[in-house]
Amino acid sequence: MTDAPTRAAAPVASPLDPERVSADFPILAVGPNTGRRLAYLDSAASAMKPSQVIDSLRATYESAYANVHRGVYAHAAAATENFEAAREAVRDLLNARSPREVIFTRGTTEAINLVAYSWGRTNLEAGDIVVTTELEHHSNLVPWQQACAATGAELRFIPVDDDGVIDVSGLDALAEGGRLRMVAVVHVSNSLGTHVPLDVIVPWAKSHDALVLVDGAQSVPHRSVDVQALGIDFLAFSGHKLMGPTGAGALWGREELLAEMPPWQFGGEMIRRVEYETSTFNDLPWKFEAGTPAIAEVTAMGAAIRYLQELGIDAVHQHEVEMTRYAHERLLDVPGLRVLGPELGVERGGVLSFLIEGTHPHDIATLLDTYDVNVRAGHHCTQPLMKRLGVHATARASVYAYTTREDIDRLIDGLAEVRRVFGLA
Amino acid sequence: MTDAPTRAAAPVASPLDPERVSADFPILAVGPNTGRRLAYLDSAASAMKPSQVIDSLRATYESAYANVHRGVYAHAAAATENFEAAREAVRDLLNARSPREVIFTRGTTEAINLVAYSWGRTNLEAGDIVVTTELEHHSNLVPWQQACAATGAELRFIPVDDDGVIDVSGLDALAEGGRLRMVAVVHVSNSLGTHVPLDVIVPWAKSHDALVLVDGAQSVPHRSVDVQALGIDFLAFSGHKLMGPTGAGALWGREELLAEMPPWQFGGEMIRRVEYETSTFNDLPWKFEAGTPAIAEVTAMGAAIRYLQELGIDAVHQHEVEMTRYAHERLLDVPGLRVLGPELGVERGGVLSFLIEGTHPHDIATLLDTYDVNVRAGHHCTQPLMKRLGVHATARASVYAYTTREDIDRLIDGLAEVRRVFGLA
Amino acid sequence: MDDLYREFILEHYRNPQNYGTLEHPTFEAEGQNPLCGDELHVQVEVDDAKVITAVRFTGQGCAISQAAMSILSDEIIGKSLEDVAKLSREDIVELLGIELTPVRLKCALLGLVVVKMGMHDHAGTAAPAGWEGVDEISWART
Amino acid sequence: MDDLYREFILEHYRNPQNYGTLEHPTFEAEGQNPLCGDELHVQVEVDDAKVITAVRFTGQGCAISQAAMSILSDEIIGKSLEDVAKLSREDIVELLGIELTPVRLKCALLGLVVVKMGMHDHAGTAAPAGWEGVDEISWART
Ligand SMILES: Cc1ncc(COP(=O)(O)O)c(C=O)c1O
Ligand SMILES: Cc1ncc(COP(=O)(O)O)c(C=O)c1O
Repeated sequence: MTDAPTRAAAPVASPLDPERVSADFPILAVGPNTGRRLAYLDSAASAMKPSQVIDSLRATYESAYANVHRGVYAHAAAATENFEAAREAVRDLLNARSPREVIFTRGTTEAINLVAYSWGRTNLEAGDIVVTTELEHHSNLVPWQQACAATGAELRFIPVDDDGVIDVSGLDALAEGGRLRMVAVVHVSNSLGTHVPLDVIVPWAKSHDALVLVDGAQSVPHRSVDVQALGIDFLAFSGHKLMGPTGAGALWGREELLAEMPPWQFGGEMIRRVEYETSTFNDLPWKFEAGTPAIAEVTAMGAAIRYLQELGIDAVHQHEVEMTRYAHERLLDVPGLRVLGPELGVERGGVLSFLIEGTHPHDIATLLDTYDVNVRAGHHCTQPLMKRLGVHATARASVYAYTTREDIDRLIDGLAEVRRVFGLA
Repeated sequence: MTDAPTRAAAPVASPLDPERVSADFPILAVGPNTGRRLAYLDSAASAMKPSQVIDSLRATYESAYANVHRGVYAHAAAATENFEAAREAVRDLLNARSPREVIFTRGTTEAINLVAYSWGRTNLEAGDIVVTTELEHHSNLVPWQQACAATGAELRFIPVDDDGVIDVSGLDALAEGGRLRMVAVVHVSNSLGTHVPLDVIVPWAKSHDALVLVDGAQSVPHRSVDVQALGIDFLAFSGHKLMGPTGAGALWGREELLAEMPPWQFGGEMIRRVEYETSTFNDLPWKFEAGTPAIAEVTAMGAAIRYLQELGIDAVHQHEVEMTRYAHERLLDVPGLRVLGPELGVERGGVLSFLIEGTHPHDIATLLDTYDVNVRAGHHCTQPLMKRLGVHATARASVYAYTTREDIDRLIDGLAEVRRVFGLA
Repeated sequence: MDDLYREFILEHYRNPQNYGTLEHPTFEAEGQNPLCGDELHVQVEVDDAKVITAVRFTGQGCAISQAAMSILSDEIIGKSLEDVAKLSREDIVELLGIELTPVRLKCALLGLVVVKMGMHDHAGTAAPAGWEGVDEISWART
Repeated sequence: MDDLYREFILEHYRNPQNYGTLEHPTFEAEGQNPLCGDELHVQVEVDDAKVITAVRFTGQGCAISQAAMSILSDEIIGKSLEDVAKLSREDIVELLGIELTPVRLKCALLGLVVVKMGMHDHAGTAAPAGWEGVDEISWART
C-alpha cells in the first residue's frame, strides 16, 4: 500500500472500461507498424468498427438479403424489416417523434445538401439571411454558400474568439437588415472541439422564426442528443463516425417541414405514381430516398447505435471527457506545444488540435504513425477557420469509447520523439 | 448409354459452372422456408454477394480502415489505396480512358441525378429536347422529367412496340422542332429484358450533336460494356447489382464533359480552397464526391468487379443467355402463361416478365416463396411501361452467374403449384 | 406452404361477398396500391342511426386484397360507423387469420383504408392519424 | 522508424540550399498544397543556352516539401530546361531516397510542380499532361 500510492488512490473509475470496449475492435489489437496495439486517435475523422457492426454486414449478406420495400418473398421482408428497424433506432437515438422524420443519406454531407437544395433553393430569396458560424466544416459551409449564391440570400457568420469559442454577443446584429431564415450550425467543432451554445442560438433563431439545422457529425456519436429538447428543425450525422459502416448516415427533420419540402433526388422508391409526363411523390421518409438505399450499411448503422446504447451514451461521453482532459493536461506539458481551441476546463468535445513550434503537423503525424499512434494533420475541412486562427494546419488527436490512457501516453511519448528528431529536445 | 440419351447428348456445356459459382454465395445454400437451396431469381433487383465481397468488407474494417485521402498514417494510406484501386477497377471494367472519369455514387439513381442536375439544369433551356425511351426505370425518367420541368426543355420518348421492343423508325421526327441535347436511355430493360439498339441510337444522337447517357444498371453486371466503343458520354451503374455491396455505384463520364460541369453536392473532399465567402473546387473525380465516401463499399465493389472478371464476363453472359433461353422455353409451356417482352430468339437480357391468366403476380411471387423460389412482382419501377403494355404488374424472374437449370425447374414446378392452388389446373 | 391461400381466402377471392354497386350509397371512395395495381371501389349505405346497412365493392388485384375486402364487407354490415372507425390493422389480420409480410399486409389493408377514408371524408372529419396515405395506398373520393 | 526523416532530409530542411530570392529571375512561380498549407515560391534564372544557372526559393511547410525543394534546386542547377521537363515523380522519390505514402508524396512533389508550371508558362507551352493541377496542388505565375 505504500509503494504505489497514486495507483492505489486511483482516479474515480470511468464507468466505461476502454480495454474491454477495445476487445470488440479487431483493428485495434495490432498496429501495422509496430505490432503493438493501435493508438487510434483519429475518431473525429472516422470511428473504428466493433465486431458487432462488421458481423451485422455479414449477417445481412449471408442470411437476410434482398432489395428492400417491394419484394414479397421472405428475404425481402427480412431485409426490409431490418432496414426499417435501423430507422427506428435512429428515431430512438435522437428522440425524434416519428421514424418518418428520419431520412437515410450517405452521411452528414449529403444530409445537409438535401436541406440546402430542397429547402434552401425553394425558400430562400434575395433579402433573406442564412447564419452559420466561423467554425464550420466545409460540409456545412459550402452548401449554404452555394444556396445563397443561387438565390441571392446572404450568408453571415457567428464569430469565434481566438480560442475558437463562439461569441454570441453580436447575435442580434446578425439578423438585421434582412429576414433571418436559416441558422445552420455545427454542434461540436471537428477541428477544435468547441461546443456551440445551442441553448442561446436556438431561442434567438426562433425569435426570428428562423429554422435551425444542426451539424451533429461530432455530437451524435459522443453525447446524448435530443432533437425535441433542443428545439431544432434539422439534424445531420454520419454513421461512420458512430462506429457504423461508411455509406450510411441520416438527416432528421421535423415532419411538417419535410412534408412540405420538394424531393431532391428522383428515381425508384421515392415516387408514388409515375406517368411518362409527370410524377407524384411518395410519403415520408421515402420521398427523400431515391434509388436502392445502402441496405446493409443502414442496417449495420442500426447495430452501431444499439452497440453505443449498450455501452451507454452517457458513459461514453463521461469517458471521453476524462480522456480529453487527461490528454489536454499532458499536451500542455510538452515544451513548445500549443493546444488550439477552448482552454482546459471549458466544455469541449473529444478533439484536441495542436501545434509544435518548429515542426509541421504533417511531420508530426507521419512520425507518430511510425509508433502506431494515429492523429490527423491538415485543415480538417475547415480552411476558413484555420485562416481565422492564423494557422495553415494542425495536428489533431481525438478520442472515443475505446481510447485508453495508454493511447494518450503513447501520443505524448511520440511527441517527445518528434521533438528529438527535429532537434527541439 | 441407351438409357439416358438426352443426358448423354448434353447441350454444349456452359463455360461457367453455376454450381461451383454458387458455392461462393453463402446465402444460396439454404432457403429460409424449405431448407433447400435458395432459387434466387431476383438478381435484376439486386444480386447476391460472394464471400469474396463480404470478406473484402471485413478486411477493410479489420485491417485497413481510416477515412480516405487526407490521412498520413498507414491505415489511411492503405484505405485510400484500396479505395482508389476500385476506381481503377471500374475504369478497366468499362474501358474508360482514365480513372478521373469514374465518379463514385450510391448507385445508378444518384449517378443519373448527378448528370440531370449538374449538366441538365445548367445546360438545358426552352427549345431543347431530351429523348429517352418508353422502357425506362423511374430512375432514368423522373430526373429528366424534373430537369425538363425546371428548364423548359421538352422530354420525348422513343416508343416500344407491343413486345416492348424499341421502335427506331421514328427517330428523326423526335429531333424536329427543337434542339436535341441529351439522349438518356436504358441499355437493357429491367422489366422486359429488351436490349436497346445503341448502335442505331448513338449515331443518330451524335448526328444532332446530342450527348448520350446510358443507364447500365442491367447491362454492366451482365455483359462486356466498352464506353469508348459505344461512343457514349455518360454511363451509370449500381454495384449492388454486380454482386457488390449496397451503397456503392458509379457514374462514368467523358473527362471533357465532367471537367466543365459544375459540382452538384458540396462539402469535404470536393473542394480545393474554401473561404468564408467563396470556394474553388477540386479536380476530377473528387469534384463530384462530396463528403466521406462509401469507403469500404466502394472497395468491395472493386472486389466484386474482380470476381466478375475472374469468372469471365463473357462466360457469365453466355451462361445467362442459356439460362434465359431455357427459362423462356419452359415458361412458354406453362398453360395460361404469357411472357412479356421480346420473343424467344430475339436478343434480350436475363429478365423474364410474365403473367398467368387468373392469378395476380403478387400471389404468384408469394406462393413461389413458400418453395424458396424468389421472383419479383410489381411494376419494377417502370409504371409508365406497364401502362403502355396494358398491365398493372408482372411477375419477373431474372438470372445471374449462380443461376442453375434446377432453379428454373423449381420455378416451373412452383408455377404448376400456383395454378393448382388457384384452381387453374 | 399455402397458409396464405387457405380455402377460406381463396373462396372469398373466387366468390367475393357484396361484389357490385349500390344505387344510392351514402358515401363511396376508391383506392389503389400503385405497387401492384390492386384497386378497390367501395360504396357504403348508412342508416339514420349511423349503422352500415349495405356495402358493395368492385375492383381487381391480388387474392389477398380482394378476399380481404370481401371479408371486411361481411364484417362491417350491421356495425356502426363508430365501431368501424375503431378497426385496426390487427383486426384485419385477425379476420383473415393468416400471417402477412409487410408488403402483403398493404394488400390486405387496402379495403379498410378506402372505407375509413371515405367515411371520414363524408363526415368531414380529419383522417385518423396514421391512416392518411397509409402504406403508400392512395385513395380518392368518387 | 524515422526513415522519412533521415539526417540528410532534416539537414536540407534545417539548412535549405538556394533559399532566398533572385534579382532578375528568368521566370518564377508559386504553388500551394491546400491540404497542409505547404507553400513554395521559386525563381529560376536561365542562360541563352536554356541551361539553369540559378534557383532560389522561399516557402514554408513540412520537412518533406521544403527539403525536397532544397534537394531539387541543387539538382537542376546546371541542367537544361529540356532535362528538367523530363523529371518525373519517380525522380523526386529517388532524389529523396525515401518511401512516401500518397499524401506525403504530394508534399515532396510541390517543388517540381511549381518549377514545371513556371517553366511551361514562361515558354508559352501547354502544361505537360498529368501535371496541371496535379495532386490538388495549385500554382500561379508571380
Ligand atoms: C434499369 C435500371 N435503372 C436504374 C435502376 C436503379 O438502380 P439503383 O436503385 O441501384 O439506384 C435499376 C435498378 O433498380 C434498374 O434496373
Ligand atoms: C463537423 C462535421 N461536419 C460534417 C462532416 C462531414 O461528414 P461526412 O464526411 O461523413 O459527410 C464532418 C466529418 O468529416 C464533421 O466533422
